[in-house]
Amino acid sequence: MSNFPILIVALPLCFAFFISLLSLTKLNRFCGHLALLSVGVSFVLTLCLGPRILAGEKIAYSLGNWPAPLGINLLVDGLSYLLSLIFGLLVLLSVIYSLEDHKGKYFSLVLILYAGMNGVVFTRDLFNLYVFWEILSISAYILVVSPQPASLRASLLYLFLGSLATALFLLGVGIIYALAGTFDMDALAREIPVIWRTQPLAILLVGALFLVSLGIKSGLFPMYVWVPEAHSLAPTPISVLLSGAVLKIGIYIFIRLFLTLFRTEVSLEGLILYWGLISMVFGGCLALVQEDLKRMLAYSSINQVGLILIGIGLGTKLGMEGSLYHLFNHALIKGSLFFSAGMIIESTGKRRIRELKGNGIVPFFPRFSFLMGALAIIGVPPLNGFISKWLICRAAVERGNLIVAALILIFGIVAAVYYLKVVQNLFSVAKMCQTEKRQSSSIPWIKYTCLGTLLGGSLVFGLLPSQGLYLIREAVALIFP
Amino acid sequence: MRRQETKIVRNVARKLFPVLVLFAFYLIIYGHISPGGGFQGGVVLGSSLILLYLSEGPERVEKKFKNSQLAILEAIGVLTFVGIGFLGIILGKHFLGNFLPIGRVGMVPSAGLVLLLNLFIGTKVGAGISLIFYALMKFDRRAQGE
Amino acid sequence: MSLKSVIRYILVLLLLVVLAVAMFVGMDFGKEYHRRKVSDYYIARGVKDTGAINLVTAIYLNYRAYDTLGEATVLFVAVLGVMYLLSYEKTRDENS
Amino acid sequence: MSDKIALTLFLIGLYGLIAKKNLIKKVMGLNILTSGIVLFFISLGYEKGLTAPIMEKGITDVVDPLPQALMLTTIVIGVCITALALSLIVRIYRRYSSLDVKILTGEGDE
Repeated sequence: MSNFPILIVALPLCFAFFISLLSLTKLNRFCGHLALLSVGVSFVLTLCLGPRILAGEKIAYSLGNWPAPLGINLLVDGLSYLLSLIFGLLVLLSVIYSLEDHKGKYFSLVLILYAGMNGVVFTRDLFNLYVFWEILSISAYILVVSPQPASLRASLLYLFLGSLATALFLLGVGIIYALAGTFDMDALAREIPVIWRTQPLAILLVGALFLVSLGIKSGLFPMYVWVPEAHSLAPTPISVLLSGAVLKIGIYIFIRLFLTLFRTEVSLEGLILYWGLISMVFGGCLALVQEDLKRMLAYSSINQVGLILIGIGLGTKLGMEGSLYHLFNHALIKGSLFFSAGMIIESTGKRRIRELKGNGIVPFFPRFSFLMGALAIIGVPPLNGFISKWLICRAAVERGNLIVAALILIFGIVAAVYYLKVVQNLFSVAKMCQTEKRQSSSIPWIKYTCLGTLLGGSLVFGLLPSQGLYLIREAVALIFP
Repeated sequence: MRRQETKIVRNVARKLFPVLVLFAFYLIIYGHISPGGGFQGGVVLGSSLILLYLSEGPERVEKKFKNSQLAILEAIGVLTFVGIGFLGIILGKHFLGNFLPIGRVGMVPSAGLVLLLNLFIGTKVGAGISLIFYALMKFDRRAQGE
Repeated sequence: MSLKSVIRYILVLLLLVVLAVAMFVGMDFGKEYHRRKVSDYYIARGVKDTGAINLVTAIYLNYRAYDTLGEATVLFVAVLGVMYLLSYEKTRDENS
Repeated sequence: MSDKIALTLFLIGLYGLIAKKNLIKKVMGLNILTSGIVLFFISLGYEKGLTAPIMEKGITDVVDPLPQALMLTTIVIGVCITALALSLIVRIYRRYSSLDVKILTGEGDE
């Protein structure tokens, strides 16, 4: 049990190396199943940690038996557990979805992506966080490349912006080391208030560097350029991972660094609130004018990430609960939306929203799940998106920030406009096309299970919101003890 | 594109190759008691392969050092690294904990895991860097229409 | 040069000047602020702890070997990625 | 002093990455930026009169070994990113026959 944190990170790595060996031999076609096995084992290990985390325990692990400031330490607490759970679920479903379409090296990369995500959320060492963030980003840059030639330029754009972001982050880490002489987060949490008194400018500079780098990585307003490109041109399972998990890494690091490390310093709440607001407004408005289905979903991601930041920026316990819950819900909903969009594109061969009109050849289930996902993300009551939006709205009203609450509601309606446009096109009656009758469904059933799981999840967490809040209770307790 | 360099270059490179490999292994094995280490030695190892590739042309080098073999070497290097980490857990330490005796400080067989890990990192980095170079180079040649 | 590119250059230069000022002011903390807390321990006890005289190697492969595992993984990913991107089958369609 | 030089290098790299229109030059900018960071870290540990951190007999005053060890990792990451960027650029050049930055924003796609 005490070894679980490192096993969750190292097992997928180990399997990834093994799969790359296997892909050179004749057993190439078993790579996917092996990857599924290892992600499954890792996910089950994560689930096994659940009871202890939910009981309020924190599981620490020191690598190589070196105590805290000397070596690298891992720590699983409520926040990292929540994130790890999301990642495990999404990676598992993505691997299942891509079992039929992809071969050896792809799975190896997905496993390394998974290990990188877990490494980032578990570590307690700033430099180690940088290293694993870089692992995660590099494998994401490669995975964005799909058979479409345009995905190459999307990947390159992502690479330039992403490595600029990590470079800025590393510079910030260097300044912190110069000031404090250590990388350990627990030691830094004690050190930084002391340093703040003598060197406020340096700390401010570090904060600014971190904010810019996290802004790029989580696709906030001025630096969102890579988000629509990479999300729309990547293969479907990778779009799911990018939107559901990789964007969330930026938010996680933000919460971890600014709300548990730098928390005695200048209050960032106003900045975060308005940044989130601008991001939400721009994401929503740009999503309205998109013609490409997946590109619209990507802009909607920017919109939702802005919403999550608003919840954080409100600075109350309720707002934090709402935004962490929305983070979880958004992963589920965007997962199902991207999966169904992928299926729709796969079965019709059309990406433009207008061209989807009256296409009788889209199988029913993807259409239905797209509708459900759209309703959930708009915030229609029995589904989970409603609960988290409601929490954030209530937090805004409690803070007396009525304009923010109103804007959230307005952009709920804007989301309704751009999602229902797609839904309307999808469900419009097929008026012609009886002549070119194609086979209705060539999508294997295994892909439907992914969609079903995510839809079931969003229904369950919508009907039983207390269960979801139970999950994030420990995470919120870290920030507002 | 010319496949091979002139005879002088080829001869010098061929004579230089074993010296470079020797130097690389010196750097790797003495990494814990003198300047050097697995990564530095690995880079020298990789550059020796790159030198050979540049002077001899791809076909002749491919016969000796197949790309797939280098890929296997690389994967095995990093797999062993993780394996040693897991061995630490099995032997009652934590992941990547040192389970070997430290020995007499200053001798070559000392410092527990450091020497072992240096060896694997060295082979891994050497194979990896030469593989990256090979792949780019081969793509370039193909692009120029073979 | 069009107006657009002039504006672009001015913006870039402005950004760089702001960054330069911020960095040179923000990082003017001098040497006395560099407290080598962890490193002092490494220098004092590193040889005894790990048996490696070369402290860089001692840190690289013993105290922080997990970072090195990460680094090895990054190199592995890069090799995998370069082969994934430049493999023959994928690029053949672009020739035609 | 050396950290000021490192920062200048960092800014030059940033300029290259942001303002240059040629993709290869952008990669060069990225490399210079990484070197600036590496130099910055190394300069943190350096003081005049200290020797390399090889603890042979009689040596006590050594420079800070921790940034040096970390920079090995950063150098490898820099190499990997360069390799990936170059291989992407090679394929982009084959596809679009151009290295102009306009490719990145999608001009010239069919």
